[in-house]
Amino acid sequence: MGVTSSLDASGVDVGIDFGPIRLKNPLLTASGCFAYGQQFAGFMDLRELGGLSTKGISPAPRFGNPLPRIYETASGMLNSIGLENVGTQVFLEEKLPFLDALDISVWVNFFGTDFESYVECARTLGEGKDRGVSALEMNISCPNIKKGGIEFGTVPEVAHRLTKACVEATDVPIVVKLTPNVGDIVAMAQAVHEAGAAGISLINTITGMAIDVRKRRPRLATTYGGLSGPAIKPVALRMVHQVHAALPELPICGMGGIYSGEDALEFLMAGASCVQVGTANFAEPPAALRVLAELKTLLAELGFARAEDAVGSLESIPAEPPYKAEGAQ
Amino acid sequence: MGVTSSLDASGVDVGIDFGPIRLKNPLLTASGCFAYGQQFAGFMDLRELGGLSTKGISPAPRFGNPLPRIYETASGMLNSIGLENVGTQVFLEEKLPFLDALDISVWVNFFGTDFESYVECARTLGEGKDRGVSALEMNISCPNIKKGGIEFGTVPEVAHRLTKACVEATDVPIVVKLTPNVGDIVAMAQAVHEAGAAGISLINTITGMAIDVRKRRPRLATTYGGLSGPAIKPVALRMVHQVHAALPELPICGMGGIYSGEDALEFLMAGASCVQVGTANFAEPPAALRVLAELKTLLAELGFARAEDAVGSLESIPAEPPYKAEGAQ
Amino acid sequence: MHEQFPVQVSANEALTGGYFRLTLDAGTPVATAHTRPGQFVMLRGAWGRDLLNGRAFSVLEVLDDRRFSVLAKVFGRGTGLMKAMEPGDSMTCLGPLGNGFPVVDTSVTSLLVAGGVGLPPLHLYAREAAREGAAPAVEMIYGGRTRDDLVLTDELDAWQVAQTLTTEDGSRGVEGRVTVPLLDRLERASANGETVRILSCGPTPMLRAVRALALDRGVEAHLCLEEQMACGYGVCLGCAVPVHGPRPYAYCCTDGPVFPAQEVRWA
Amino acid sequence: MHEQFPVQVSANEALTGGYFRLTLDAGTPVATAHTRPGQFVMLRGAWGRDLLNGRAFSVLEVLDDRRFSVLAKVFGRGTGLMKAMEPGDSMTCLGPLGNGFPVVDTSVTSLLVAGGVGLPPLHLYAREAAREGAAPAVEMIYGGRTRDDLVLTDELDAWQVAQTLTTEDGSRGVEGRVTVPLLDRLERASANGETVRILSCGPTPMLRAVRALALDRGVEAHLCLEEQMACGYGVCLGCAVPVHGPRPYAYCCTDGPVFPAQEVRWA
Ligand SMILES: Cc1cc2nc3c(=O)[nH]c(=O)nc-3n(C[C@H](O)[C@H](O)[C@H](O)COP(=O)(O)OP(=O)(O)OC[C@H]3O[C@@H](n4cnc5c(N)ncnc54)[C@H](O)[C@@H]3O)c2cc1C
Ligand SMILES: Cc1cc2nc3c(=O)[nH]c(=O)nc-3n(C[C@H](O)[C@H](O)[C@H](O)COP(=O)(O)OP(=O)(O)OC[C@H]3O[C@@H](n4cnc5c(N)ncnc54)[C@H](O)[C@@H]3O)c2cc1C
Ligand SMILES: Cc1cc2nc3c(=O)[nH]c(=O)nc-3n(C[C@H](O)[C@H](O)[C@H](O)COP(=O)(O)O)c2cc1C
Ligand SMILES: Cc1cc2nc3c(=O)[nH]c(=O)nc-3n(C[C@H](O)[C@H](O)[C@H](O)COP(=O)(O)O)c2cc1C
Ligand code: FES
Ligand code: FES
Repeated sequence: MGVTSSLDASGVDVGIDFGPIRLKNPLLTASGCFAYGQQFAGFMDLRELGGLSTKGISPAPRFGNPLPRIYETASGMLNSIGLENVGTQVFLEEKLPFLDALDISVWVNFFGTDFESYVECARTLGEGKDRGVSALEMNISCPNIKKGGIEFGTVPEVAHRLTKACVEATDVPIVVKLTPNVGDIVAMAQAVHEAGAAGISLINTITGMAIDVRKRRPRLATTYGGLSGPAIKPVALRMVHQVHAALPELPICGMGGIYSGEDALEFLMAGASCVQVGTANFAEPPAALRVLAELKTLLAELGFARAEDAVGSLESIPAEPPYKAEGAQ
Repeated sequence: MGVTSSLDASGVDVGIDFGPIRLKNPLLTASGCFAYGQQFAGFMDLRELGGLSTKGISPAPRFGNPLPRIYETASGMLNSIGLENVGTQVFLEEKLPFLDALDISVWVNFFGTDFESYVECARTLGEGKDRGVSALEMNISCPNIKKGGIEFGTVPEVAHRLTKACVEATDVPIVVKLTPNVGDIVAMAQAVHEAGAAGISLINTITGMAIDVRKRRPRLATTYGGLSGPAIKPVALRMVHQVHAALPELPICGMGGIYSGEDALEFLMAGASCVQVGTANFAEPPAALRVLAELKTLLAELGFARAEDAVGSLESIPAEPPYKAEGAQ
Repeated sequence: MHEQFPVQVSANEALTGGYFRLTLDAGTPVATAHTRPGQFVMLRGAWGRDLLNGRAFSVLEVLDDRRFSVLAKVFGRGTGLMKAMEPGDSMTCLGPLGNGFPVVDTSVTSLLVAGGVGLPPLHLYAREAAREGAAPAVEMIYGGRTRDDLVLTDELDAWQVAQTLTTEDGSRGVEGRVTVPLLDRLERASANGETVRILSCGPTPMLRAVRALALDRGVEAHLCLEEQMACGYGVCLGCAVPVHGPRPYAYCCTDGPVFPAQEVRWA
Repeated sequence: MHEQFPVQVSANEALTGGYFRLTLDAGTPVATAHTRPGQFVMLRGAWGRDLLNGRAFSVLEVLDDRRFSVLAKVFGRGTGLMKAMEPGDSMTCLGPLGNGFPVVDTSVTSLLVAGGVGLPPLHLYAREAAREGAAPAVEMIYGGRTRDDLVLTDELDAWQVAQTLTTEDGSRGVEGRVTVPLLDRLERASANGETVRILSCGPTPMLRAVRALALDRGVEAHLCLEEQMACGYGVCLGCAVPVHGPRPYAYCCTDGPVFPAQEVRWA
């Protein structure tokens, strides 16, 4: 079951079952924040990760958006990379073998430009099943592509139909990555759950904007971009908690501003079975392994024998003693 | 037209017409972050403000939520105060006279617990018209009250109906304050616009959550709370820009994380006619006046003769020279 | 007119147990000169926007009309940054805020019950009593986990204020918590027919225990509470304290931070 | 194996014009020892989470196998915090990253055209040339708005590297921008049949002008570009540079920051 045992010095069993997917620990790296993994091999032992999610793959290769593409905001950053990627073919041939050799859970993040290309993409990538692909993470929330897109991630019925078609197109479990740019995240989660998703990833970036007042121009060439980092953590946690409360049997991979083991544990307690580290990788390439080490220490300190025990372990605040308005006017 | 002229040393004319409401400058303070104003009299000359929005008023007085009610997050804070307020009666009798005497634009923020009480509240507060009330800011986005509420702020048809009824109940202009916790902010803006709103306030807080992992408990007694502060600024700006692009004739009062004149100018350029300063007041009671001074300096520096000229003045980033894939494979 | 004014760190003295005393200088006469024991200030450094709001600190010493000090311990990032501050570093200060303890009253014996970072209001109280020649009317009961947690005890000796120290590990003073000598003292008072009152500040579990004791025995007690505060001056309504009375909540910053024990609505 | 390693500030020297030179010490041999001129490091202090990512700085000097320096000017909050750093303060460093300028070549004359914070790569280049005894093969053309914007010029004199200075206000050297002497120099070279190439780093408007000149005259030119960077090592894809060629964008951090002028897709 992998190079690193899920039981280690901390004494905490960090192995996790994410629906049908076995993870040796709950720490993954997030799509678009880890490329295809190779760049990180120089910084860390990738085999210690629970898994990783690749840059989003589409059927054909895509070039990215005009620049500027990124901008830092208070405790966050905006990006509008444009889902640049090598396409399914090059991915399977040139990128997957490296990932396969790592013996960790490889989630291939993917998207299409329309209904058919989503399904085609799922089918093609599903062929990687025996070559190391353990899940397909379907990104139905593409703030940065123009065509189609928006309805897939915001209208429950559309998301249901798309998910169902992709689930039927492949044997590999489909994890649907939802956008937070909706009014009712539970409705979205329920729709894809009922369509056969093995789990969901929550959250993608929140659409945002910044302006350079001196140039009277947006900071990003595409005007809007996706906000990530610590700034969005409270929103991400809330959505994970909402979905877990409504659909306790649906596995959730939580993310959004995770920079420490304590952040990760907040997500587990809210109901996530595993987490992804995204933006944190930029400033600190081996951030995910530091987060994992901190998480283990913290679980041990708090008396959790298994990481699984922490999942959804949140209790509510005890009620105050009743108020009697004796002297009330 | 007020104690302070809209033209001052900076040479910039900062007077603004917000629909039917004349403001001597675009700086207001935000609801729930300025109480009923009195506390600030000791810190600043309130008459220099463009206006203020009161703590949200309901027909009957309300007590707040159990504690803890607030928690600081990265560049933001969560609150779950519970819309505690003195009620319309006490407000009109005890709080309004102080505000009336200031001769600034007083926006009375209000809400109801159901359809009828919204309308009743609008009617009662509208009686303050000759006693200093220049607008009613209708909060249809109450993350912290349990009953009803949610649909008013998230379903365009419901918001339309509610707005229309309140507009008809009073002569005072109604400014509708929208929640960002929706998928399509433009649809919400359009609904209230068509129902006769004089303008909209954007944005209220984003629903969020934080967890104390050592206690295994939420940081707020109500589990969820509203996220405010610099963390949400990119989201607020994006929504202001979206609405202004779609409905250029609808006046927008922008807010969310404004801490400096530069922040305020970003909102104006995105399409807001005026702005509110909320969370910034807590750390620095006269924050709004500092922001105003900075805004004036910046407008002068950038060559704006009138604040109005800055509204919606954003240009887009020039296109890159075309790419020719000469050597492309 | 309230004031928010800039201050400069004029000294930052490390004490035992991780405590530090930060002396701040406004450079010009400021309102802190008239701080009542229990009143607090909201302090903030030039920290960027990830630490949004000020942090509340009880005033420890009023040194003159422009200087005062606070006593703190590292709790999170704000206090961490404060511990690292050096003379000349600047902060902004809002205060003094809130209401202090009842004034010194020589007709009763005031038992000052302090724990941890709850020392400052009672230390200031003891100093005030000593200055007014009322040292005999106050007695300090001050507890910590271990001897290192007890700081600035020499000063009370110098003012001839009686003090009973407690440590949980018995490394200094009475072994146990402050409630041990407090209970003794209340029994002695009741045996003697002596009127005592309790003024207390410290960690919430300690205040709960003190309150229970006081309510049990019908002894007047005033508790200085800590609640999460965003503003410190009555506008955010974040610092609610559950109380009995006409309204279910009072506000720590404006109604308190000192509350009569029987008003507090705790289990 | 890339490295991210802790460094300590060993000196922070204020220069004229608001520039400062920050010397960093890793305490142990690190990869920066082998920095090529034009390569950069990502630096970050213990800044909390409102400044999320590292900031890119070209290496100015490689002092030994564990120490190097950067030259900077206050631009926003990150550089503001750096300016205030004191010896002993710690940062983390990732690097050296990217590709440097082409190696020193004595068969051509390399015109080093620098402006503002674009000095470091060319300063390092000149030093390298001098060390290799190739000082005559490089000539610096270095411009600023006013005389205070020209820093570290003595060092080039010491290495006997020819330098032409320009200021927009004429307060030092030639009045005007770097393109004035550059144009002269290119005409002279063309008249002499001399082979020259341009290596340039500085503000984007300057690089655009230099590129236009070079393309116009068919002179080989290499530009060291600045783009917004989140990671510096090829994973965020934020630092796109529009280029001609098989792909519309190259990446400043991994494909650059030095690019042949004709590849850059600028108007
Ligand atoms: C009236 C009053 C007087 C106080 N006097 C002192 C004193 O003299 N010495 C001292 O060391 N501490 C005192 N405190 C507690 C002190 O305010 C907190 O330790 C401090 O705010 C923690 O900030 P931080 O950034 O280090 O922690 P963080 O955990 O990073 O703070 C996060 C947030 O929680 C708030 N917070 C955290 N703990 C508390 C707490 N116990 N009370 C109120 N807010 C909290 C902070 O203000 C901030 O908004 C007092 C608090 C109050 C309300
Ligand atoms: C390869 C390279 C080498 C550089 N070398 C130097 C150098 O030697 N000396 C020097 O003073 N500066 C150099 N810069 C520019 C330096 O990185 C920016 O000035 C710095 O990032 C500004 O940070 P700040 O926090 O002060 O500004 P802020 O405006 O607060 O930064 C906000 C965000 O914008 C980014 N940013 C802002 N301006 C730039 C810019 N011009 N280029 C890239 N990112 C930017 C920051 O990294 C940050 O993400 C270099 C940039 C690059 C890409
Ligand atoms: C630069 C960048 C690129 C991203 N690209 C993708 C992507 O291709 N597909 C995807 O599903 N999510 C993408 N994301 C979203 C992240 O995977 C993650 O959901 C989000 O950033 C929140 O997590 P964080 O705050 O830890 O970064 C990207 C995020 C960033 C910052
Ligand atoms: C403590 C607190 C209380 C608030 N109470 C109200 C309220 O009563 N009514 C309302 O419409 N908005 C309320 N708001 C929202 C603010 O008015 C504002 O929309 C929001 O905080 C975003 O602006 P900011 O980031 O500048 O604070 C409250 C915000 C805070 C932080
Ligand atoms: S701290 Fe804001 S009301 Fe008390
Ligand atoms: S800075 Fe991240 S890819 Fe270049």
